[in-house]
Amino acid sequence: MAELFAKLDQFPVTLKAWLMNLLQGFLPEWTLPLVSAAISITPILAVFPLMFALTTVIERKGLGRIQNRIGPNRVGIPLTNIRLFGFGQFIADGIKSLIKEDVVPRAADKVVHFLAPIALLIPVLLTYSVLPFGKNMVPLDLPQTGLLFFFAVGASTELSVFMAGWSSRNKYSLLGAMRAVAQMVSYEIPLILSSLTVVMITGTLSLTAIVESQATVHFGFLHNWHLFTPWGLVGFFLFLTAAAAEANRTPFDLPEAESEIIAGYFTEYSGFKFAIFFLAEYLGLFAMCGLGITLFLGGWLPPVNIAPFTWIPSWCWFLGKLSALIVLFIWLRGTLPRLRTDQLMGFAWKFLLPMTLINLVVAALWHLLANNIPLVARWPLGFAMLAVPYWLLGRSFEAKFTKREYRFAN
Amino acid sequence: MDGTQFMTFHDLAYDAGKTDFQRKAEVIGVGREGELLEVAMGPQHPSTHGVFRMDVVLDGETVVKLKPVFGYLHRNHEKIAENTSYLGSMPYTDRLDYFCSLTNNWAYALAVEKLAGLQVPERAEYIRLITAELTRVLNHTCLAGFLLQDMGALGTPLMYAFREREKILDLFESLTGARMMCNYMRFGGCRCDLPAGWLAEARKVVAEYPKFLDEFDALLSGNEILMARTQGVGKLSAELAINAGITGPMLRASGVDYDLRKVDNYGIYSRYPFRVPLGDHGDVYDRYMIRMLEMRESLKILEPALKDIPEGPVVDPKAKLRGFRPKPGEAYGRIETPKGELGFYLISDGSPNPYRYRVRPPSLINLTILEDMCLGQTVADAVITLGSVDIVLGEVDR
Amino acid sequence: MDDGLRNELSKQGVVVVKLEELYNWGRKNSVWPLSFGLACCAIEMMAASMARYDLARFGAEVFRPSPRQADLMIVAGTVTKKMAPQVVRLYNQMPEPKYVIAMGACAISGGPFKQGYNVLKGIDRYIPVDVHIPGCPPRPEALIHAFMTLQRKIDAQKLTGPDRARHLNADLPSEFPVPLFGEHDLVPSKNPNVWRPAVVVR
Amino acid sequence: METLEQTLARAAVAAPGAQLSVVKNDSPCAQHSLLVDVEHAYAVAKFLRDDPQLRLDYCSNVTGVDFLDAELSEKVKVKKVVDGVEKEVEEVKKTKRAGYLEAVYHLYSMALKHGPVILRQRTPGRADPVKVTSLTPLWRSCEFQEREVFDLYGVLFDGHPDLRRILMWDGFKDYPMRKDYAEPDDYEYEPTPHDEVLEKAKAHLPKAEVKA
Amino acid sequence: MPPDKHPYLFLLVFFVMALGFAVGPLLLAMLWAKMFSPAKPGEMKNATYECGLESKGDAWVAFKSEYYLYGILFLIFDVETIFLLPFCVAFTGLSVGAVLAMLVFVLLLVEGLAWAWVKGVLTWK
Amino acid sequence: MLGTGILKGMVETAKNFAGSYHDPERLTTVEYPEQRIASKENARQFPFLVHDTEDPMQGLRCVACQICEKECPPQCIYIVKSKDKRADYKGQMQLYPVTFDIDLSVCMSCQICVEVCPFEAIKMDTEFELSNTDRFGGLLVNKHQLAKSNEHYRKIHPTEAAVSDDALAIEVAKAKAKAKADVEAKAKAAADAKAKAEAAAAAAPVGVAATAPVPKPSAPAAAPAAAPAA
Repeated sequence: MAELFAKLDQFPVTLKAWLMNLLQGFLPEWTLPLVSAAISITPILAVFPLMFALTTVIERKGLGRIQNRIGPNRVGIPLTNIRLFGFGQFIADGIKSLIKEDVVPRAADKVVHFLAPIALLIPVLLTYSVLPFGKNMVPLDLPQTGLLFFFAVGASTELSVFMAGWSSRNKYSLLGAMRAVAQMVSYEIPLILSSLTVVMITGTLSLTAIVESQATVHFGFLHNWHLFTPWGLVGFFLFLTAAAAEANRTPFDLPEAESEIIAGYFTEYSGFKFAIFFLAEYLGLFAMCGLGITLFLGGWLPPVNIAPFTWIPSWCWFLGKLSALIVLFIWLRGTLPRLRTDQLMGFAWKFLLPMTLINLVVAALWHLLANNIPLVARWPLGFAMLAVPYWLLGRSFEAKFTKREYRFAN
Repeated sequence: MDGTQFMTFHDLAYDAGKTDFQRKAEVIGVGREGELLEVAMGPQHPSTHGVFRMDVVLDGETVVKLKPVFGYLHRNHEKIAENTSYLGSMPYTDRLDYFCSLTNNWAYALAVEKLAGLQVPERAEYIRLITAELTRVLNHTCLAGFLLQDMGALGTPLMYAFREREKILDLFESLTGARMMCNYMRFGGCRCDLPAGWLAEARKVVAEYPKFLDEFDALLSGNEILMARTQGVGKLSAELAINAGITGPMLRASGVDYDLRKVDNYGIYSRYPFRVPLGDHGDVYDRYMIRMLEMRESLKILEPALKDIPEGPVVDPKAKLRGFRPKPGEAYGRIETPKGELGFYLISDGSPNPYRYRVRPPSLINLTILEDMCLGQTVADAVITLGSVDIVLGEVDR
Repeated sequence: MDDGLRNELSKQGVVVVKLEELYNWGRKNSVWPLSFGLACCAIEMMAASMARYDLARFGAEVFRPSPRQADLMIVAGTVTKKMAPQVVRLYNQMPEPKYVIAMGACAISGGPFKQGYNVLKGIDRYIPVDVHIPGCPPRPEALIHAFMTLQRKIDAQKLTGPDRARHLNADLPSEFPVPLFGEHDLVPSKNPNVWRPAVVVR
Repeated sequence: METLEQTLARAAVAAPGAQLSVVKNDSPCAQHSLLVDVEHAYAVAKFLRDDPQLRLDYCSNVTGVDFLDAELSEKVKVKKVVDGVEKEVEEVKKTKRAGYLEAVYHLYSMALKHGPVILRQRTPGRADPVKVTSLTPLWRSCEFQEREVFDLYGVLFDGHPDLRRILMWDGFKDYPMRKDYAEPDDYEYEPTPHDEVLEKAKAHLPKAEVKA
Repeated sequence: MPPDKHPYLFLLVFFVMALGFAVGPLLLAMLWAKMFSPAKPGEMKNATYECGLESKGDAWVAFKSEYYLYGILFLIFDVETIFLLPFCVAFTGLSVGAVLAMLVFVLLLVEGLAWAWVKGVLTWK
Repeated sequence: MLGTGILKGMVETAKNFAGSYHDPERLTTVEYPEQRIASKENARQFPFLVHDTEDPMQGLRCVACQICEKECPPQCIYIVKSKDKRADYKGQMQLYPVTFDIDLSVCMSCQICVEVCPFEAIKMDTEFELSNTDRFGGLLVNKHQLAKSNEHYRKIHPTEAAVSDDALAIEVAKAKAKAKADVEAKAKAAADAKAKAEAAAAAAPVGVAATAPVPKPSAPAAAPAAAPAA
């Protein structure tokens, strides 16, 4: 039984090996690495854009449910009356974007305007190359630089966003670009610092190794996810916050703040270029979530080392956790208003950054005191060390606003 | 209150030929022309609440100059009213502030009743009070939704607000026949009596409304982002508010106790004890909270009023529907609509059409100090400050 | 013409028809309106996208604030003369294919306010309108009904041939002149190439 | 609150030289108003605002009114010697009244919660220059409303900080709320023409097809 | 899936495929436009969008100095995080002394932050 | 503590999300083309003309008095009076509209035409699915399109229709009573005349039967058939 599940788990790997064996016969030697790479990449290019497509529908439906309505439910399989609960919506949207006229403003810098969406999508896709989607399933394992590669490539999206905003030569686009750059630059640091805690504990930048380091088992059943430590728990939420800001998600969606600056940096984009922005934004979010899962949520590991959980294929665990995080972001989007620029920056520099630094210290202590203090004591201690600064920093924010009492005239 | 504040304004206006906000703008923007961004926000903008335009000059994100531009919805209401009968203008008043057609109706009916000396039967007074308070609740609910929408909450508060709005609109529709453009009040009463079962339905809606308010409070009133976004933003001092003729919740958020329901005692408001919430800071948060509190007070009026309503005729039998010609003279009638003081100034020359028909629009006048409130703040603040003023363009431009 | 060619053509014909159907299906099921409200009708337009009526069921709740990403312009409310140039410009800035719904009496004809000096007597004086909804304001259901009327209209459009849809014909304009502010009225007060009113005989 | 006559008397003291009169209002609500000449309007208004008994700190409403040239007919009782006997005879006395534009201010007090005191300014005629004094420096609330009166009636407000068109576009030449305004004729398609305005539409009907 | 022997080759292949993935639909859209739906550029359609008005003034203005300040701050912190990276990787094997040395470094970082905070640089104007 | 307000809000949205699956209060959508919200009894959209007979044009209550045309604030009604007259529901000879057009593209649904109509002839319909791709052809409706039966009126506005029917019934009853009174008066007059004649005849016994012709009451039109007995 367990073997069957293990086979199911490793199905993609065996499939690839089988394909490679098949092709080895009649392909020249030098093409084999290329083919191997292509075979690894194709699933990424198939699964995640499809996931994006489904997410747009799920998001719209989910927001609908949050808002007491049904959401898209009439558009199903093309040219039929099969409604499929509205899950064909993205096909219609895709066709529509493809056939839409492409308008480039006369005043725009046409080359940059054209390049921006492409330059945004490529690095976002490249970040997927280091994410371990399952056991033995990492397209490109960079043992020395995995995490660094992710951040290095991921950071270039800022440039693309700026390219889009600047090249449009539209005032709203420019405002959006300014906001995007300031925001993404500010949240880059908490993002990196919060993930550094994990690096510190595991001592590696390889994402595969990080996942594997969480495979050790506590109490005989509980996997040693980093989430289950105080620094991991706090680090995860710090990471998520910064990731939301990096991916321009509510409440940090200032660069495209509809109610203020129309559509922000992609105001002047139409047709499929606009769709690419959407795609890249969501793929960026998925990649961020994927990284968060890898770092804190045990990657493709099940939470507990008990039979029915371990039977589920590893990549399902990964995709499942990813979906859960996406749902969280949709939920947030349905609830929260947006921050203001100065508050956003203040939050990054005055709250997230100190917290990540403290978290780093706590993680260091956690490791250094591992042999001296038992887990039962280390946990509350670590947690207290984080809760107190959280409370203090939070209070400095809350000092600016209070719930008010109102007087009444009769 | 002394006049010093206004003298400075006066001095600036006369002596330097500049208003103080112009001067302030110049101080901020001096010598930085290359960095300033002139943006037209509107007429098509998601959060100008219609076809309103703000010509903004930005230094980075900071507003250094803001000029409101009106007239994109100037529908010549006053001119049309001067060419039509007194009754014919009634449906047009619906379209002034299209959220609050019933209070508009009331204000107009009140002005005409003053002009012609008509009496309103008891039952009609009750119906007017009930519909007006329902309108107030409706308007404030929607405003809160829109304000949050401006703040970037993706539709959810607005959807909840509109969910409740539909309940009240159902009441309006079963009473008046239309969802928005009720055209219900008549000179000397109301057009028709309450349909069977209406009161029970209304009581149900009123009884369930606090549940929604609690939900809304839980969803947002204590939300840190909301508080951070709104507190200290778009501040308005009481002195300036009075001098600029600000009325309604916006004035009370600045701490001035002036509610026409108490001051003028029109209708039968004096029979119901309700409180007027007052703010101390005059910022966006106060304006939002004052409206939330006013809704609860309105419910306190509605509950007993729906019980007390007497039987009787709903319209003064002497009132004429057609061929209504008031004696020459003039009258100014005003009521407290959800947005502030809505007044109608009518001059009659004895003909079937009013000689002069003037609407005193609260929204327009509440916009007078928009620039003062927005200067030095960010675009995002300007947007929510505008949102907190609660304008409806149909009334601003008429 | 031999049979093989005919077969070939009919095959291609089949392909073209299928493509057309798919094209129309995609367009009609992903109509994103421009978030653009003028007056009272805009509130009912919003209400149509809110919980009770939920335009989202048709995939049309994505109100885009930028005309570049919008397919449908719902002219919801009174178009004043001061606003008309802006409306036309917004329409011009939308990429093809684009549709216009004139919602409510004012947008169709000036409605109750048509006797006003500043009110345009119908937006169809300057831009072509696909669907008209009477009412003041129309109920949200009426807007949904109009939306379905528009979908039917899209479905019937041809991809090729002389009677193909306006936006597919290179000879037909995609933007229309914006009227100028004159001393007494808009100049010109109508676009005779767009607006051909029916002959009224009284 | 004191009567309008008392207010007038005190205002006349506070603003020496001001020509003040009370305009009666015959409607049942009896809101009489205070007519002030243009030169002294500012001083009188300032008195009304700052006077501790009045404290009209809130200017609610500013209205422009247009009165065309008119022939007023008034029934006057005249003593006449008819057939050698002195009798009171009713005569219709006709007077020509030159048209004028009016700015009406409705003043209230938020501090003392009373009002309204209605203040009127009249221009001498309807032709240029139609100037009155702006009260915006006293009450900010007049700012947009006076602009509106300027826009729609063409009344110039002396001392207004920013007198531009507000509702109509800048190049617009007419004053549409004036009673003699002729609106642009764009009634090409009117399927339901019947009143005098819409009769214009008939001018656009195809000539040959107009049936008698 | 064993790690590829040629990481950069892999990235190159990925880059090319990603490029194809991004450009492919754009080309398809262009092809469609060419075959059926002619592009109709126009004076107004290709004008800059500004809420339905004609755009006045240039959108390319100089950025506010605050943006550069944040840029500089970011640079400093980013460089310092780069320094932190090798430390973190090696952390588990480091002696207490090395950790303390690094702590000093982090403290310097914190001091920089505190200085910027006190100076009010972090308050966005 | 920072974040509690946000958490509260998220609980609230989660409640609504979960509620949308079981609580009708939290899923208020009415899927329009398939489901419909029940029309309110007072609801109004556009006017229609009431007719009472099988043939809509014959039974129109409208007598072309043009009051609605005059009072209509946006002036969207256009009426041309007939040259001849025909009997209305009370049996009085009345004009009728040769043309009765309403421009739906102008109508503001204000109901003033209904209020001012002294003949219960124009009422508000509840039909709203009128969106049309053809402005000029589709939205100008003539009397043939406007005419709807009284049954339709009773169906959409039962209470109002009952009041209206009562009013009409009273009118008709009055008319009948008047007609009857007329007939009786005439009959009485005739009887008187007869009596006189008889007296005269008795006085002068000439065998002349002075038969005064009894006038037949003009039969009320078919309209009252629609009016229920009050």
